[in-house]
Amino acid sequence: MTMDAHSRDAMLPHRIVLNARHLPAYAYGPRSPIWWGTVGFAAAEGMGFALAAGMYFYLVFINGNWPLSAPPPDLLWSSLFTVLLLVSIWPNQMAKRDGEREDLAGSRRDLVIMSVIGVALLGIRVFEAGTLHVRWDQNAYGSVVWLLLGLHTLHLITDLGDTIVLTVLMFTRHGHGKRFSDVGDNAFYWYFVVASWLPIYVILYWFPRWW
Amino acid sequence: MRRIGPFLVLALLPLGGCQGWQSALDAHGPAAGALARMFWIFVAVLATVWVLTMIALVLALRRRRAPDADPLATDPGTERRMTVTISIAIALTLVTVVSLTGLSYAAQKVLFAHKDGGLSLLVKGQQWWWQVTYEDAQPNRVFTTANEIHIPVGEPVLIKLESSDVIHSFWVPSLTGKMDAITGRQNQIQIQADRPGVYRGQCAEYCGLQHAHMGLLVVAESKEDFERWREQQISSAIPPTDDERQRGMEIFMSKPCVMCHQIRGTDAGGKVAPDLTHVGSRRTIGAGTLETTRGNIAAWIVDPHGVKPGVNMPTIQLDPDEVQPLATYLEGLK
Amino acid sequence: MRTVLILSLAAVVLAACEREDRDYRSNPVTAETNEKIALVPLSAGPGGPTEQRSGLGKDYEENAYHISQGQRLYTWFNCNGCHANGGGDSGPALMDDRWIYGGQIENIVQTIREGRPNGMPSFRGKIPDDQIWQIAAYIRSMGRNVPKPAAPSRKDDMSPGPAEQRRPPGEVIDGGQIPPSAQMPQ
Amino acid sequence: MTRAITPHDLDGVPEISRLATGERGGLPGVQSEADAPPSPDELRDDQVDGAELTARLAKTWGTDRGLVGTLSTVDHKIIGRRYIVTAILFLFLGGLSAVVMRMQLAVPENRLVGPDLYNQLFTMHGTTMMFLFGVPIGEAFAVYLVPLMVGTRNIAFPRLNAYSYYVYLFGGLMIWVAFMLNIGPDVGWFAYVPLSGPEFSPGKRADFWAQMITFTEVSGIAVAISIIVTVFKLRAPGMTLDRIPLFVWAELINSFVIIFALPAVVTASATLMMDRLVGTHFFNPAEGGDALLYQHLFWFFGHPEVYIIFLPATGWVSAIVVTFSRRQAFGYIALVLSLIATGFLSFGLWVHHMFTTGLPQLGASFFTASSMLIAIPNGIQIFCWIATLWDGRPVFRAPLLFILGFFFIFVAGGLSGIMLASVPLDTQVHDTFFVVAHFHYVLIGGNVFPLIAAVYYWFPKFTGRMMSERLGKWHFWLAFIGFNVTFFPMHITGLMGMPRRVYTYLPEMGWANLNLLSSAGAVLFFGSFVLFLYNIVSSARRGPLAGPNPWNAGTLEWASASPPMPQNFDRIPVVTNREPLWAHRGSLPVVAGLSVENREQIVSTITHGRADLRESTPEPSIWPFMAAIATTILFVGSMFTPWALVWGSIPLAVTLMGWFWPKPSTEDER
Repeated sequence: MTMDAHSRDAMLPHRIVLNARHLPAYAYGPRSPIWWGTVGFAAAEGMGFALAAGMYFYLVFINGNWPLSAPPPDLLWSSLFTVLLLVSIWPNQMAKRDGEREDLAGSRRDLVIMSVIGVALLGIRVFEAGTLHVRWDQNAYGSVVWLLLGLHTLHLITDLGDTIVLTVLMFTRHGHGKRFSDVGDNAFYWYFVVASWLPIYVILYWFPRWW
Repeated sequence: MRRIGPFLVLALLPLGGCQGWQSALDAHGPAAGALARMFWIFVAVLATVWVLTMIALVLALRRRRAPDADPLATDPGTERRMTVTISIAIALTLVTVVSLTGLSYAAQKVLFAHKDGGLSLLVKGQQWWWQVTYEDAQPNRVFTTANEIHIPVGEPVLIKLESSDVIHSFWVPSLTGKMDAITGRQNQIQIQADRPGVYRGQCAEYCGLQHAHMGLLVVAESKEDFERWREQQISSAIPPTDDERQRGMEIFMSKPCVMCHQIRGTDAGGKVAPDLTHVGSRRTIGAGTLETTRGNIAAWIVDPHGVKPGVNMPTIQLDPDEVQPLATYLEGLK
Repeated sequence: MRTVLILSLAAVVLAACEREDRDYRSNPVTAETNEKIALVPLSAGPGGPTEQRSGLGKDYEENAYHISQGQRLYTWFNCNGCHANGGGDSGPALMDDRWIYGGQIENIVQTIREGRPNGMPSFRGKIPDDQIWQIAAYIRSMGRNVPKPAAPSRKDDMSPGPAEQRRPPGEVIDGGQIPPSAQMPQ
Repeated sequence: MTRAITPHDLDGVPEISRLATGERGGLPGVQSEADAPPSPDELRDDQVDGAELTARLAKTWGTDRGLVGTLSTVDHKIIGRRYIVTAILFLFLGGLSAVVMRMQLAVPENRLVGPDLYNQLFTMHGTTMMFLFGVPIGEAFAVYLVPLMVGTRNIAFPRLNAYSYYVYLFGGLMIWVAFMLNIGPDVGWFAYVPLSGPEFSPGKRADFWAQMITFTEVSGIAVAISIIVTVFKLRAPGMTLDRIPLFVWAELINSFVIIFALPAVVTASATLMMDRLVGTHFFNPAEGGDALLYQHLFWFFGHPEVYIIFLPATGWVSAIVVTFSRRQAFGYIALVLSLIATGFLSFGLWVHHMFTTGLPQLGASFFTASSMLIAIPNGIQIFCWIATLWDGRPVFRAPLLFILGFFFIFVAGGLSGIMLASVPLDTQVHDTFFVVAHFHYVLIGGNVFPLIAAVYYWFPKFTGRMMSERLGKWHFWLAFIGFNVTFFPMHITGLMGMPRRVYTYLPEMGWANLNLLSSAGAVLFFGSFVLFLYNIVSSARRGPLAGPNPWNAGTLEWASASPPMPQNFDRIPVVTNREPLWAHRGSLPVVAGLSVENREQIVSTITHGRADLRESTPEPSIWPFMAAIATTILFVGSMFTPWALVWGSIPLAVTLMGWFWPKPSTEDER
């Protein structure tokens, strides 16, 4: 085998062709690696939601009659949940905007509002779970209803935890610089929580009424 | 080519090596015959593709480019020739694949075409044996047996597959391909034998401890033989005539055997294990594991877990002098 | 410190081994076990002394495989004909804490083997001894008197309620009432 | 190091060009901290050079000694090395279990191991090879090599990457410890319900299997995301999409397949555990569930899984074929498009694992067509590689030998796969030893042979020493003959009616001779791995020194030292060609201006690879390790009680907070 002596024994000398000294230290949205990481996790989790929804319709198809020996779940709490979730888009958008403007006071206010909304949603979710009229161990319908609801609740809790930690951070001396980019990414993930709920809401609460 | 030599020798092995009573290539039914023919067509086509690819590889390795050539330099003429060659190869691959798909689809239509008439059986997979029920319009002509299916030659027989526990798969390679017996579902498959003979089958979906010993036999016989067999199976067990068998029957009735096994015409009415009404007429015991002889029956009763570890048949406490009459009695249940 | 660690690890190891063993070839296969404790009077009342045990009971009631086999046999031998899914019917309930003839596994084995007045037949000679132990172990699991990891999960069947594994751990109170349906003269 | 430039050489070097965006970090009209000029006190790599630069960067990017330092490391090379070593150890464990199985099957009615142990053995073999070796090995190589090949200093989310490794390690250890304690799963590597369900798998065996899935898939998805973001955002300036090395393309597509396939198996295993633990009825037909639903979920993952195992191998093959042909890859675009097509098509084939379940016939034949169609992109790849060899000047060293073994075996396996794609033929060979033979031809041919080639190829980079070529040739012939003697006869045993997963067979079945032959081959094959191990260990100690680029290859990892320094490159390279080291033989164009004292790396744009940001990447931290322990506690606990999800989340939350909490002086993320 022919091998160039210099390439085996020594590293190539450098020739500088670009100056990176004045590149910015961070940026927002798709320019930031974290944003892409969030998209990646949202894609994997979205796939999980899609598969759970797929299971739901597969079971509908297998069984024919639906829901199995239980009335459809009540609309009150779930609709309240949905409305509040939709309303939360507004403060969430504010948080994203204030984060991008690097407005500390604004970001703090928005994050506190988002934390409170998250806690309220979690509270409503508890009541919602009480009005399903079916237990997970009653039949396959109950199992898949609880699976979808549980899966979404898991994401709600995760993002709420993230929001609360970020809120606390913004009230400490760490509330500057790249943290603002994190506010934007947190807001972005919240959109995923909202967007994933809407089809689940329709599937769990309206589909059995139409079927 | 040096590398290919031993491989070719090995490749010739199957031509002579596939005779056997559970072989997919030793076809004895129309479906298995069609499948075997199709298999050989696929082998011929695909082996050609493989050989051509390897020839191309060997030729590629023998070519030499100039020793000092720049690895980044490419010759437009060579590039174009290679592009054209590869395009042709891909087009040929596509044609091959499409024709094989068409062939497969045609065979599928024939294979799964439902033929009317004939016998209808309910075969239920259980851990680790097969319960076989011969259906009939007259309820008193319905009977149940285990692990051995008799069919008349030349007639399609419908098999309805169910499972009472986990998923099993019904597979008698000499007659046709396999079909799963799935919990909570019923699948159907038709088998047909061209020639009289005994064809072995085996569970082909992993089903727990004794998946390896879950065999069954399909006995294809002439219409007359089959009808004779059926009449005999419908009848109740023949009461024992001699003393030893009488004693064997008494032992059977006084032991745990009756909790699980049924012998029609006696008090034994258990429904969870194979029906033993005509166990002596079956060629094997333990779901195709042992040949039905008096000695094997005795061995099986004395220590079932020695033969089929983990089987649901328990070890039963018997006095040494009880084994012989019991085995004799069971063997006599023709 | 290290010794403690190794010992506790070894304990975990052994416990796990026993719980998951698939001891399908019963041992001993020839001799019927004679548990001293099992010899309680064949009439209602508290069970006998519980000191003298061979330890065989533990092998069964802490082993997931045996309990699961017992669960199958319970249906196969039609125990549910009288005792339903443990809630009781013409026979007494098996999932509550009341045990007319004692609720230790040895008592239950004897009850199955010898039978009891007012309807419980004797299965001596009808069910091999190791299977009786398996059934008794399963019956112990109905009131969750066995370790949780060994208790059965739900069956692939119509669901009568939470499986044995999900029931709260039970107690055993000796003595209890024979259900009226079982009190007719036999 | 040759001194080529002097300090302050930056004068006159462009800041904005086709290589950089020159956009501000903050939004228009916003005074952003992102655009603050770098501190003048901070030493930058245009101010020092040569050995001093190397030493200073090594200190900044290095890993501390001691236990805490070892467990805190976020260096992708150290984590990648652990990943590779662990995956190969699992390969040996899986291989050992296979040898025991082959010994049991050597003669009919053998009593070496009983059915209970045998069932655990084949389950452990399949599970280990698929989940603890097959998926991780591709990602492990990516973790080590992708940052080097795209010319950056660390993987995108180094802490997440470290966490993923520990989660994978703990998951693998958990199931092997369980197996040693006789709680090994005995339900097969796809664990079909109802056999694996609550009624027919008493105890915790199946739960260990299902939870092992959760471990490996959480880690698999996290690594896949790290790799995708590394390829998208951390490429060296100038590395446009069409200059990405084929290996990196393969790992990128592979990561996408992982992200969309693994959730299916997690859903399957999670619902299985729910059925077993909290009494749900997903798979209980009596309460409206369905046993086939599980199979659909599993195989929706399970078929892409085959490509998750194969795609990284195509990367290895491409890299080695190019280097040892002394010619750039023929049909780069075609190869990349084939990878993408394979990735997409892999999601449309899953039903061909279920042809015997009685599905509607028309639907089944659709899957016949799609399964056969995947031969096209794979064919394109094979033909392009052969063309590269044709027009090149092949150098027959151990890596290339194993690649030739790959062609021989994998093409045969792929073609027997065409038989399995046909519904009628599949009814005869499904679940027999024919299938066992087929998928070992595909998986060992398609993954293990390229893997061994890759080890021989990159070993000098990993260790700085060459592997023994003589042993390598012995190794190859032993492996090649051992493999074919083991697996070729299985085609025939399968056609003769031998189902898979039987712990023994009757003497009168006539399978004894072929099985004995297979068993003998298995010993030979395993022996080749022992030789491999010996070669690795002895070469790592005494092998001849390699130098940075022993094979005279063209991609960027060979521009770093062997083994690479913690910072990978003293300055980030600038890429102008697909094979940068072949294009720049005299000197390497680089970027300057990054900090020497802080962990800065260049973030670039997705398509054009223009330098966009100089973002700092996380320092070492013990918290990912702690979080992995907390995760393990949560996962293991939740096999026994659902409440573990509640109490187990507390330590997990604490460790995650420790992980994400910024240090006073630096900015850390993920």
